[in-house]
This record gives sequence, C-alpha cells and structure tokens, in this order.
Amino acid sequence: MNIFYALLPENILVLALLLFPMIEVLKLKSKALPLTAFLLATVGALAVLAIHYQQALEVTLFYGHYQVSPNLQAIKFLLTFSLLPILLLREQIFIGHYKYYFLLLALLYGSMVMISSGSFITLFVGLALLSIPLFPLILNGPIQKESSESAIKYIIIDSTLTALFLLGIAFIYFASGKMDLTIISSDNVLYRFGCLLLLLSLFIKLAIVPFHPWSPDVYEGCDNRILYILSVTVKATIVFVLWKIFANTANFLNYPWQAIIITLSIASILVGNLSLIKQTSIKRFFAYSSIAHMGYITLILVVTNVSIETIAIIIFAYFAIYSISMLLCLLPLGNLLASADQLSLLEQFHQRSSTRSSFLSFGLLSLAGIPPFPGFWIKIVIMGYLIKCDYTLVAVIAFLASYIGIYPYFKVMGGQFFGAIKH
Amino acid sequence: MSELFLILFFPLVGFLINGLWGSRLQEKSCALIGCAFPLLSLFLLTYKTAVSDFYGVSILFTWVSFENLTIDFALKLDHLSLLMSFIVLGIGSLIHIYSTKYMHGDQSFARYFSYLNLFLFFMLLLVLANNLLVMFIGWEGVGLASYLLIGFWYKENENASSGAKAFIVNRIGDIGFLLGIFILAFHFQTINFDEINRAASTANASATMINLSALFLFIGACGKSAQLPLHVWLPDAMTGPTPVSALIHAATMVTAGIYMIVRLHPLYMQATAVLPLIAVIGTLTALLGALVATVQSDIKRVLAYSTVSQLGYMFAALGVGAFYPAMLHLFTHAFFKATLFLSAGAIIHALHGEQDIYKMGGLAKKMPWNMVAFLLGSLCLAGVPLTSGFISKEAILMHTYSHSHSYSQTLTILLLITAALTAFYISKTFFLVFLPSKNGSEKPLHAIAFAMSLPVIALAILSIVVGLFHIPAFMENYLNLAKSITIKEEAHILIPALSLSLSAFAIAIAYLITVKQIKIVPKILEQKFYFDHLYEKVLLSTLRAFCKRVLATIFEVKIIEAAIWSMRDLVLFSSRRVTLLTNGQIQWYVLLILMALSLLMVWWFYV
Amino acid sequence: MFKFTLGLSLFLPLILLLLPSQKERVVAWVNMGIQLLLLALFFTMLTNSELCEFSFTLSESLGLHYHLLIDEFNKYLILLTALIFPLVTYASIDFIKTEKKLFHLMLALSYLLIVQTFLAQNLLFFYAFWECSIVPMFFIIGIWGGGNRLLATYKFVLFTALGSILMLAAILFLVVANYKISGVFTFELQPLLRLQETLPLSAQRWAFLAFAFAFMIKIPVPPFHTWLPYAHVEAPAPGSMLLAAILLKMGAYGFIKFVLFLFPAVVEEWRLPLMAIFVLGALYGSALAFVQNDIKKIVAYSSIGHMGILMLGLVTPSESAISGAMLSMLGHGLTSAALFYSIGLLYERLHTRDLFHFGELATTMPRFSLLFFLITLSAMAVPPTLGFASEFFIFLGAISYSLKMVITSNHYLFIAVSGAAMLTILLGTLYSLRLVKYLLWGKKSEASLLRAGVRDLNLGECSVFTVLLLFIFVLGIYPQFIIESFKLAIKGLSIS
Amino acid sequence: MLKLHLLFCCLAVASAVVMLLVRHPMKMALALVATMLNLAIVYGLSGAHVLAIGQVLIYVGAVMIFMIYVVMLLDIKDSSLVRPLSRYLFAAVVVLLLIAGISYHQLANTVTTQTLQAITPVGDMLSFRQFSEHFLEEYWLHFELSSVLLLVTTVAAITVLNFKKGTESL
Amino acid sequence: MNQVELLFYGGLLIVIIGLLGVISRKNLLSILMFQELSLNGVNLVLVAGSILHHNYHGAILSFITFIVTAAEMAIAILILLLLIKKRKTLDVTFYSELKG
Repeated sequence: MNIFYALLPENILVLALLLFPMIEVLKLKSKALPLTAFLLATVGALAVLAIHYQQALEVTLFYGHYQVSPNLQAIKFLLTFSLLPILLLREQIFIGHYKYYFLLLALLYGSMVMISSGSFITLFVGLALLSIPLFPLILNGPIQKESSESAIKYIIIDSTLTALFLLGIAFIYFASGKMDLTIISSDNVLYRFGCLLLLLSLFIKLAIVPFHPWSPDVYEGCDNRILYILSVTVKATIVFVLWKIFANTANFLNYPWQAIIITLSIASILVGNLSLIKQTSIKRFFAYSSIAHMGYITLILVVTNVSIETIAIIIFAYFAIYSISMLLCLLPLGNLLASADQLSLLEQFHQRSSTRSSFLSFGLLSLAGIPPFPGFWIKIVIMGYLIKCDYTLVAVIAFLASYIGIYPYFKVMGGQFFGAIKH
Repeated sequence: MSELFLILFFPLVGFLINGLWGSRLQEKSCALIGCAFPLLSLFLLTYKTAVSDFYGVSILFTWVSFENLTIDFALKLDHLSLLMSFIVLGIGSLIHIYSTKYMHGDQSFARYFSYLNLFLFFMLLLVLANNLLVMFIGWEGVGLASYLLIGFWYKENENASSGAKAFIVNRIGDIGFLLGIFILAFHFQTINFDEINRAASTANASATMINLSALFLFIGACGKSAQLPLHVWLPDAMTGPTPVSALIHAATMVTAGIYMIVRLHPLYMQATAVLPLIAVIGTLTALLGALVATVQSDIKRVLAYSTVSQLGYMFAALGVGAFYPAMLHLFTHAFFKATLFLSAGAIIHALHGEQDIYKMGGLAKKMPWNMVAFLLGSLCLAGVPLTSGFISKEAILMHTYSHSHSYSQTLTILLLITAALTAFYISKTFFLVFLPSKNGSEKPLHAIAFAMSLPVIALAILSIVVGLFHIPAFMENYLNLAKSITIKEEAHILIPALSLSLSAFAIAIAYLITVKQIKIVPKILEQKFYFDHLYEKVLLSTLRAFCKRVLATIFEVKIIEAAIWSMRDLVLFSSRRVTLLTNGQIQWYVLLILMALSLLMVWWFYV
Repeated sequence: MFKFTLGLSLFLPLILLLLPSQKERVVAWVNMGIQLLLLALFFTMLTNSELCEFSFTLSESLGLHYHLLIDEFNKYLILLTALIFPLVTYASIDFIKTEKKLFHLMLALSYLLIVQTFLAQNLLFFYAFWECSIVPMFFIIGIWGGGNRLLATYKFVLFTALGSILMLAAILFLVVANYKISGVFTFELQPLLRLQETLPLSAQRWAFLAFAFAFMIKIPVPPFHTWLPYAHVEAPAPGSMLLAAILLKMGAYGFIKFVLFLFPAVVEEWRLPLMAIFVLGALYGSALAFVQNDIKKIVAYSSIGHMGILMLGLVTPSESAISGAMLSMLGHGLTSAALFYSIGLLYERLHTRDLFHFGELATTMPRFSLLFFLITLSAMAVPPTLGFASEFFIFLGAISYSLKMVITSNHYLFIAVSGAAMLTILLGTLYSLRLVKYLLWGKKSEASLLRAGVRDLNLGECSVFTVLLLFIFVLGIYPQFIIESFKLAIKGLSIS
Repeated sequence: MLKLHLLFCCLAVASAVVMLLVRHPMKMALALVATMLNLAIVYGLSGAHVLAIGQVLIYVGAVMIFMIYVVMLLDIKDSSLVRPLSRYLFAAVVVLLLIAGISYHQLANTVTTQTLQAITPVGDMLSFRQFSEHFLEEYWLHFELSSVLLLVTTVAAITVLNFKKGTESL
Repeated sequence: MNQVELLFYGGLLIVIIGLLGVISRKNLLSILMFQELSLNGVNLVLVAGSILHHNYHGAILSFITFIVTAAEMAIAILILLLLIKKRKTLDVTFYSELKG
C-alpha cells in the first residue's frame, strides 16, 4: 500500500486525467466543471505533498527508478503552486475547456515524474510527458499564423532534443551498464560524451545561449499563460533535474565542466540582457529576460563547496521569486496582449490604470534586480556563494552583465509614465 | 571691554535699519540714521579714551578650537588700532555728513547709507581685530562693501563690471592673505598678533616659514592697497559716488595693507628676504602712479593714481623698515587726500557731473572756499614745507636714504623723482581747474550746500594742523614701533633741500604748461602701461577661451561624452548582432545546436 | 523616540497613498506637515545626544541585520535632509502642475530611502537603499522634467547603477574574505573594520577602487560627472534642489564611512593621486561653470567644484580638514538648495534659463535680488557665511598637512596640489560675480523677456530663503558646536 | 553469424544514405521503411525478438503509414520539393563530419577494449518470455507511464484536430 | 570487429545521417522522417549496450522509445496536416516570420 501512498499526488493527477475525457464522453455542458475539477485535483495533490513533507517520507520505489523525499516533494509543491495563479488570466482563447486543463494536468504530472525520477528511463518518459502536452497549448496562441509557426518550431527542436538526450543516455548505459542517475564518473570518454550530450540537451530546453534562438520565436507565438508555464514550470523542472544529475556527483565537476557551465551561463546573461534593449514585442522581451535569468541560476550548479541541500534551497527560492516577478508582470497585462504584442502598447499605461501599471513596474524592477524587490536578494545570495568558492571574477562579470539589463527594464517601466518608449 | 563691541556694532545697526526699512523712510530720516550711528560710536570712542585707557583684548566667543589651534572672535585696542579707528570714524562721519547733501535726490538714498555703514563696520572690525582671521573677515567685508558701493549705480553695465573687477582683484590678494594665515597657523600654532610677534622674534622660528608667510601676507596687502601688479582696480573704482572714493579709496580701505604690515612689524623685521621686495615694489608703484597721473584728464582718476603712488611711498618706507614714518604718512595722507576728493566732489557736483579737468576753468572766483581747501590739500600732497605732507614725506625719504642697503640710494632718487612728478600733476590740475581759462563752461553753477563745504574745510584744517604742533613727535613715542635705522646726519639737510628744489621746479613747469595749453600725451602713459590691457584682453579672455574651447568642448564633449556614447554604440551594436542570431530559420537553430556541440567537444577533448 | 521617528518616516508614503488623489492641496500639506514633524523629532532626538540605535536581525546565517545607528557622521546629514525636504515639498506645491499626488509620493519615498541610507550600518542594506534611491529620482526627473528629460533620466540611472554594481561586488568580496578569515558571514560594518589588518594590500586596493569608483560617480568627480549637468538642467526645480542638496552628500558620506574607515592603508598609500584628482576636478568644475550660458548649468558645475574641495578635505588626514569637509557638506547643501530654488522661481516667472535674457532684476525684483545676492556670497565663500568657514578649515588642513609633508619628507607635490586648490576660490568668485552681474545689475538687455508684470517674491518664498540663509549665517559665524561633536568621531579615523 | 549482422547493418546504413540522396518524399519514405526493416532484422538476429516485432509493428506499421498518407497530400510543385536542399547543407556536412571524426577518434580505443572482454553468447536472454517477464516485473511503472502518455497524446491530437482560431469548440 | 561494436558504430552513423538530413532538407515532412531515422539509430546503440552488458535496461528503454516517438510523430504529423491545410506549403523557409 505504501507504493500507492508514496505516489498519491501523482495518482490523484492520473485520476483527474482519466476523469476529464468523461466530460466530453458524457457531453456535460457546464462551464465551471473543468476548472473546478482541475482545482480539486491540484489542491488535493498539494495537500498530499504537504503531508508527505510533514512526515518527511523518504522511499525509493521500483528498484530505484522512482524516489520520493521531502526535498522532492517540496519542489513538486512549488511547481504546482506556482501554476495556480496563472489561471486568473481571463483570456478568451480556449478558456474553460476541459482539454486545456487536461493538458495542464498532464504537464504537471510529467514534471512530477521527472522530479522524482531515479533512473534515466523515468526521466526520459517524464521529459516526453512534459513536452507533448505543450504542442497543442502553443498551437492555440492568439494569432493563428504565428502560433502554428512557433508550434512546428517547438516540435522540431523538441524531437532533436529527445534524440540527443537519448543518445546521451545510450552512451552512459553503453559505458556503465546501469541506468542509475547517481553512478556517473568522468574517467571514461563515453561517460564524458554522454554527460556532455545530456547537459546540452537539457540546456536546449533551458534556452541557454548557444541553444536559445528557438525560445523567443516560440514565446512570441504562444499565449500569455503558456509563456508563463514555459518560462517558469518547465524550466524549473529542468533545472532541478540538472541539479539531481550534476550536483551530487561532487567529483564529477572537475575542470572542463565548470568552465563550460560558467561560460555558457555568463554568455546567456549577456545575450539575454543585450537583446532586451532593441525589443519591440513584449513577449520576446520576457523571452530574453527568462534567458538571462536562466543564466544566473545555472551558475549555482558550479558551486561545489556547499552542501547539496543548500543549493536545492537556493534554486527553490530562485524559482519562487522568479515566478512571483513573472506573475507581477503578466497578470496586470491580462488580455492587453491578446490582439497586438507591441511594447508601445505600454505607453501611458499609467494614465489608463495606475494600480495595474504599478504592479507591472514592481515586477519589472524585481526582474531587473533593484534592491528592495525580491529579485535583488536572491541574486545577492547566488553571487555570495559564487564568491565563497572564489569565483570572484565570474561574479563581477555577472554583475556587469546584469547592469546592462537595467536600462531596458527601466525603459519599459519608465515608458508607462513618460510616454514614448524609444531608445 | 563690552563698549568696544558696542563701538563696533553701532554702524552694523545703522546698516540693518537703513537696509531693511530704508525704502520706507523718506530721505531726511535715512540721512539722520546714517550719520547718527558713526558719530555715536565716535563719541563713545573719544569718551572712553578720555576717561579710562581701556586698552587690551576682549573676547566675544571662540570661533573654532582644534587641538593644536584655537581661533576666537576677539577685538584688541592699543595705541595703533586706536589711532586707526580715529581716522576711520573721524573721516567716516565727516564723509557721511558730506554725502547727505551729495546724494540728495538719488532714489536709492537709503541703500547708499546702509552700504556706507556696512563699510564702516567691516573697517572697524579690520582695525580692531586681535587675530588674523577677524582681520581677514573685515578684509573681505570691506572688499564686499567696496564692490557694492562702486557698483552703486548699477544701471550702467560698466559700473557693475568695474565693481566686479575690484572684488576679483581683491580676492586674488585675499588668496595670498589666506595662504599667509595658514602658514602662520601651521608654524606658530596661533594667529593672534602679539603671540605671532613674540614667537617670530624667538630663535626657533624657521626663517623660510617667516619669509613665506610675510611674502604671502604682502601679496594680500598688495591686493587691498593696490600695489603694482594688482593696482588696476583702483582707477576703475572711481565710477562710484565721490564720497565713496574719498572714504574708501583714499583714507581707509586702501591703507588696510599698510596697517596689517605695521601690526605684524616684528614678524617683518625677521623676514629679511621680503623687505627689499616690498621696498622695490613700493617705489615702482609710486613711480608708475605718478607718471600715469600726469596724463589723466579726469580729475578723480588723477587723484586715484596719486593715491596709488602715495601708497607706493608708504610701502617703500615699510620696505626699508621705517614703520613709524609709513604710519605717519598714512595718517597725513588720509586727511589731505580726503580733502582733495571731497572738494573734487563738490566741483563735479557744481558742474553737473563734469569730470574732465580740461573742460573746467575759472572756478576760483565762483567757489572760493573750495579753492582754498583744494589748494591746501594739493600743497600737502606736493610736499610744500610746513605742511603735514612735507613732514611725513621727508621722514620717509630720510629713512630710505639712511637705510644701510646697496639699493636704498637708487630708491631715494626714484622717490624724489616721484615727489617732483606728484607736485607737477597736482599743481597742473589745480591751475587747470581754478585759473580762469577760455574753455570753462558758463552754465550757472549748482549751489553747494553748507553741509558739503563744512567737512571739506574741516578736513583741510586738520590736514594742516596735523603737521604743525609737533604731533609727529608725540605720535612717535605713542606708537613706539620698532626702529632699526639711525638717520644719517647729512640726510637732515640734503633730503629737504633736494625735494624742495625739485617740487618748486615741477610747479613752475606745471604753471607754464597750463598757460600755454600744451597737451603732450605719450602713448605708453596713455595706455596706463597696458596693465588694463593685460588683464582684460590677455588674462581674462584667454581663460574664458581656454575654458570654453578646451574644457567645455574638447574635453567635456569630445573625450568624456564621446567615450560614453561610444560605449552606448558598442552595446547597441552588440545587441543588434545578438538579435541577428535568431533569424527565424528552424534549420539554422538545429545547426547552431550541432555547432555548439562540436565546439564543446573540441574544447572538451583537445584543450 | 528613535523607533517612532523611523516608523513615521516609513509610513509617510503609505499615508500619502491612502489620501484621495483629487485633493492635491491636502496631499501637499499633509506631506509637508509630517515632514516638519519629522524635522522637529529628529532635532529633539539629536540634541539630547543619547546614542539612538535600532537593530533587527533578518537572517543570522546570511548576516543580514537591519541595523540603524545615528553616529557623529550622519547626525548632521540627517538634520540637513530633514530641513531640506519640507522646503522641497513647499517649493513643489507651486512648481509642479501635473500629477501632484504622484510627485509627493515620490518625495516621501525618496525621504524614506535617503534617511535609511544615512542610518544603515549594515553594508548590504546601505547598498540596497543607495541603489533604490535612484528610482524616485528616476521618476521625478523623468515625468516632470524639462526638454530631453528621457536622456537625462537614463544617463542618471545608468551612471549611478554602474557605480553601485561594482560597489556591490566589492561588498560581497569583503564579506566573503571576512568569512574565510573569521568564519563569520556578516554584512555588519564593525566586524569588517577589523579586516584592514588581515586582508592583503592588493585585495584591499581592488575593493577600494570599486568603492571609490561608485562614490566618485555619485559625488561627481569630473571624469564621471557628465550625468550631473543633464540631470540638473532637465530636473524640475524641487527635483534639482533635492538632487544637489542631499544626493551628492550621500556620495561623500559613503566615502567617509566605507572608504576612509575600511581602507585607511590604501587611502594613505594613494593620498597624493586622490588629492590631485579631487583638486583637478574642482578646478575643472569651476572653470566650466565660468563659461556656461544656462544658469542651471552654472550652478550644477559650481556644485561639482564645491564637492571637489569637500572631497579634498576628506582625504587630507588633518582634523580641521575633515571637520571642514563635514561643515561644507551642510554649507553646500544649504547654498545649492537655495540657488536651485531661486533658479526655479526665475524659470517659473520668465520661462527662460539663458543668462543673457535677464538683467536689472535688482529694480524689478528687489527682495529676490537681495536674497539671491546673499546666497551667492555663501557660494563665493565670503567670510561671515558657512561657505567661507568650511573652505577656510579645509584649506587650513590641506596647507598645514602639505607643509608638514614638506618638512618631514620634503615632498613638494602636496603643496602644489593644495595651492592649486586655492585657485577654486578665485574661479568661484569669477562665475558667481558673472552670474550676479548678468542677473541683477545692468540694463534690461534687449533680448530680455522681462515683462513689467514680474511679481516679486511672496511671503512664503521669502521664508524659504530666510530659513536657509539663517542657517548659513548662524553656522558661518558660530561653527564651533558642530566641530565639537566631530572631534571624537575624527579620533576614530586615527589621524594626526 | 557476424557476417549476417554485417550485411544487414550495411543495408540499413545504405538505405539511410539513399534517403539522403533521393528527391521525392515517397521514395524517401520507402527508403526509410527499408532501413527500419533492416534494423528489425538486425534486432531479430541479435536475439531481441520483442524489439524486432515492436519495430515492425509500431514504426513501420503505424508511423510510416501515417507518413505515407501525408506524402500523398503533398502537391508536387511545392517549392520545398522542387529545390529540396536548404542553404545550410554545406555547413551541416562540415559540422557533422567534425563530430563524427572526433567521436570516432576518441571512442575507437575505449569501445573496442570494452566490447572485447565482454563477448558472451547472448542466448535467449532477450527472448520473448524473458524480456516481457522482466519488463513487467521491474518496469511496470514505466508501462503505466507510457499508457498515460498515450492517453495524453490522443487528447492532444484531438485538440490539434479541431483547432479553429479563437472559438470555444475545442 | 564484433557484433556489439558493429551495432554501436552503425547506430551512431545512422544518428549522424539523421541529423544531417534534418538540416539539409527543406521539406518539413522529410525533416520529421530524418528525426525518426536518428531515433532508430539511437535504439540500435541502446540494443548494442544491452547486448554488451547482458541486461534489459537498454532494450526496455528502446521499447519505450518506440512508444514515445510514435506519440510525438503522431502529433507532429497532425500539425503538418494543419499547416498544409492552412498555409498550403511545407517549405521551412516560409515558416520564418518570427525573428529578431
């Protein structure tokens, strides 16, 4: 019975997944049913997760393929909890229809599976479960021409990603014969090959610099809520997976790994902030800012002289704050972006509705990392730990790169009050 | 001791009353208040000196106290400052009475009297100061008051600019003064006069420090008393009302420099390197002042340049260490120069503002009293025997002659020449103004009120009286300043003889010239030795050009702004390059992934 | 008492937020009333001189203590802020026409942030409030500014942000170095002070550079000053009053607290270049002020000149120089606030800032010209004013220090530097007199827009001037009681 | 035994190359079917019968049929078919040759050393009974997960199908 | 050159051909086909691993890959159908409006 109990949150979601098609089958017409069902399922899952966390349930099931531990439950809690507020966005496209909630649940389920995966196989299936629901969600963006283009782009990138991910797993399996996440050691060339491919495929999903071009196009095409999901839930899961794979193999991160991760993340902060300046579309603006933010958090993977739990807490805090800032930015916009997606829409936004524009400016300021807002404190913590394992130069470069970002955030925020958002 | 502060603050009260409510009171009451307060402090001063000698230091409050230096706001009254305050208050009150009539009808009458009272307050502060800082506060305050008074009729632009010029040149001097104060404060850990004098004479004071501080204080004195390099502001200061020139640019303010050096004469006795410099500059200024005065056409400019040359005399005396003769000359000069200025004022007032001496003439009969006063003043200035000017000038010449230094002989010769020149130009002016001549204007003269001629006459009498009844001897032991020169015997006969003959010869030539109407004006003198040109065209315009072109444009825009804009362009350029990475082609993205993969592999395996 | 005042300043923006936005006058008067109350509270608190301290630990592991302390250095700066802000609010009542409530909100916000920056003893909170004080200023210049205000705001934000980012890196570096040595991860200033002995000099140099760079931008020391003229010309009158009077002092205050205390060895080692930079900056600023035609630019460049001299005072290790610098912080604050207020008044009446469009103000606006002349006196450092007192002490300290250097190690450069510094007095006189000449005296130039109907100052405006002038002259005549309180603070700097 | 393996592997690679060269999508689809069948035979030869059947049923049976169905819908004049090669071809060839070269150079010695010492007859380890026994005994969670995946795919397919711009009738 | 080595290099080669095909072809359908091909290549490597280490993980993973690829291809082809209906073309260069 304890398997069922250990997997209770996932099982609740599966139950909901099964029940949702019944709405179509039984042709139930009530509008509110899908939303209430979705909320029931998620709240139930959250409650169970909280209970697990309370009991500090620690168990590995299925011969190590599936782990459950307080940390992981807390992370799942964060992911589901950060998903709920986005539903407030009342956009007219496919709102209230059971398929939309079904796909959200599937996405959630996929991320839970990935989080608590013990072996590469569960990881692979979780990744599939995470990406497949996203295809139709992206397809149903505001402008049909753009969203179909971004959907096809997302699919092609995603299938190459699964190919590389599988190749990585194949190489590791070929070298070690075991599918366990924890047995990686870098003495053998095959391991290095496999880990390189694994790391890169996950970086593609995180849109770290050399692999980032797909994300602005996809963000531009898709709907506001999907933009939030793509940038917060999906990326949080991926970062936690990266943390699971690469953080606990302490000896693993010797010279070349740290250098690669540092260069890529610094490059992504730089590119993210640089390309913010010339942006005219709001969604692309958020895409590049999420690239820059991923750059920050990947830096934490390099910190070795600190216990793994602290890194998990930092990542947890980072994504909590990042989701709050994104919510502060997206909720005030509401259905403003339904039709056009130009930054110029924001001019004189303050005159139109002062409360919403102040929330938007709080969000932007915390994204930019201006002190009293949360975005700043988490950056300090990351940079502090970086300097603690004496990557001082890296921290300084990261600061300078984030400095470049201040101008675009201030420009957009100021634009609401001053009028013309020009360079 | 509190009466001393009372004396000091009466003019300030006058300034405040006139300044704040002056525009509401009508003219008569303003004049009353303006004159009352200086007279009040004058009576209080005389009453106190007569009743009980209340000499000594009185401290109001400590201005600042660091651990090695405490400066307090203190006043000190001794023979020297008593004498100076008598000059200041005496001549001041007379001029106040004079200007009640002179400024009659001017619509900012109250403002004029408030400025005058402010000037008296600062001058008293300067004179009664116990330490260099209080003196410096008076020093700057006097400069400020002169700026306000010179630029009093601010409607015309050049009045304001000449006021500004005076204040700027004074500030240059004041910077030197400040440096002197700092050096003294550093070396002697105090800036009170008597402590400095006592410490200077002790052995451990380092000669370089004394010389340096003496030099810088002298620069300050030059600025204030219009010596050679910094004398340009005095002639331009004539744009102010004439009583102002009389009070400030003849009697009181310009003498501040000499008073300061006499106050610190033990220090200067030690500063052996600086004294010759003072003497040389003094003589040169005297010579230059006299030369330029000869060619001036405006009566006030003539008197201004004569003040410059007389001050040169006093500095020459100080240079050779004859402190007492300098003070004596200062004392006498104050009176007769005030008379000359006031009578000149009366003349200008009478001729409805006409200031060019070549256009005046034949005033002897029309203004007899004025003529007498002007005559007496010019006699003193020329150094005719048994006038006070003669006594003080002779004293200075005798001291410079018997000063045991190689250059002192040449100095005496130069000073004698200047004495001759002084006699020449003052007599020329006298003859031109008062002797009947055809180009005099026939317009009816403006009536001279009694209140204007009374001070003129009083000052004339004073300037004669001061020289006669052995007042100089009484003053010598009263001030008991340090004496370092013993007069050579032959000087007693040689010097008076020489100066008398030269001045008589000069007066004769002057008479000849006025009769023949010969008007020769050498170019260099015309241009006042190109000093004005030097300051205006050369220094100021180059500074402005330098700042405008070099600093403002090249440095500010070209270098700093360009650097910032280039950084901005770099950022924008790189941001364009970066956004080009996403060119929409899905195959380009996959290619990018593979390229990154290959690069990382190369880095991984081969680096 | 201390907690109550801090609490009140904390809730000021909130109170304003709740007020209805139509009734602007109510908002203005409430804002001003509370600020006056705060001024009174601060004044009473500071005079009875019990050490006010308030600390609240946010997170022990990260060493984040919200620690506020009034010490000798920020005591008078707090008073200056408390004095200037009611005047700024009063000025803003008639200068700001649009969005009044938002402006008062911004003022209250910047009041809160500036007071917290001065009080913060914890390096991180200091940095946080330092960086956040940019935001209200960004809005003040941006929304109510003049012509190309956008360029000005962004230049201002980017310049100060760049400096503070480097400072943040230096703070983190110091804290972690302290953590490595003493095992305690804390942002508090006191433990970091002990760091001077242990940290190797090369590391100290880098940290010093980062800190000094950040403060030099804020003070505007010339190579990094180009944001100031833009910000001042474009800012509305209350905004530039606030900017000149208080924000520049934050840079100087930061320099004392975090550079002189943290890196005395490096300051000792690089004393000459630092003095040279500051003096050159002062000369550069005053020289440029001499050739500007826009009166606001003149005053802006003049404040660069004054701040350069102030910094010279800070760097020389003599007691008189440092107390002179502290005095000149107050002096310059008061004078520049008054100057910008007067320029604001002129701009509001004549809508021009070109120097040659004025003339003959003495007759048309006699009260204004009298007060304006008195203020320029203090700017020119004429004796009875505070400007003179502070510059006198600074130069006294500078000259006596350089003379000491000449005697002890016959190092002649110091004399050259402090001698050159004296020239700023001359330049100061030049540009102030030029300003006064074209504004007050002279005939109404034909280009002048001076219509007959220019009204002179009313009672309120005069009272603003009189308050400022009162402080300038009283402190100028009797600076002793301020210098007394600096005595023991300067002992902390352990200088001769 | 080895020679058969070699034969069918080369056939698979050959048909992959043919896929690259051929122009018309129908020919490409058929070449793909050929490679998949060859791979199925290789699986069969090496004993993984389940995989061979899976390959044939799932890949060739389901996916390829669907693809061929779409190929029929393509109109021949479509620009992507007239000039099929994209402009990144040359760059792609260079990069992939580089990757192949590096991986071969690095992997050559490690792979051979590893395979040499582990040559044991496969036996019926991967036969039907053994494989399914193990699959359902150790991996039944993944079996369930893939069933959930298929459910999600069907619903996703339905959402894509009745995709009409902005209407509720999803 | 034994059986496992052959499968391993064969698989790798097929993957590389697949990736090459993805980039070189302009037609979306051919891109999908080549991705399909690369996934098959990976399966081959997995089977080689499973044979080498004599355990089932590789084989089971390749079996699950069948399912996942089938799922993905299903949706991908459906979207292709949609594109054909809406945009009448499958040329990749036409699907590049979103840029910058």
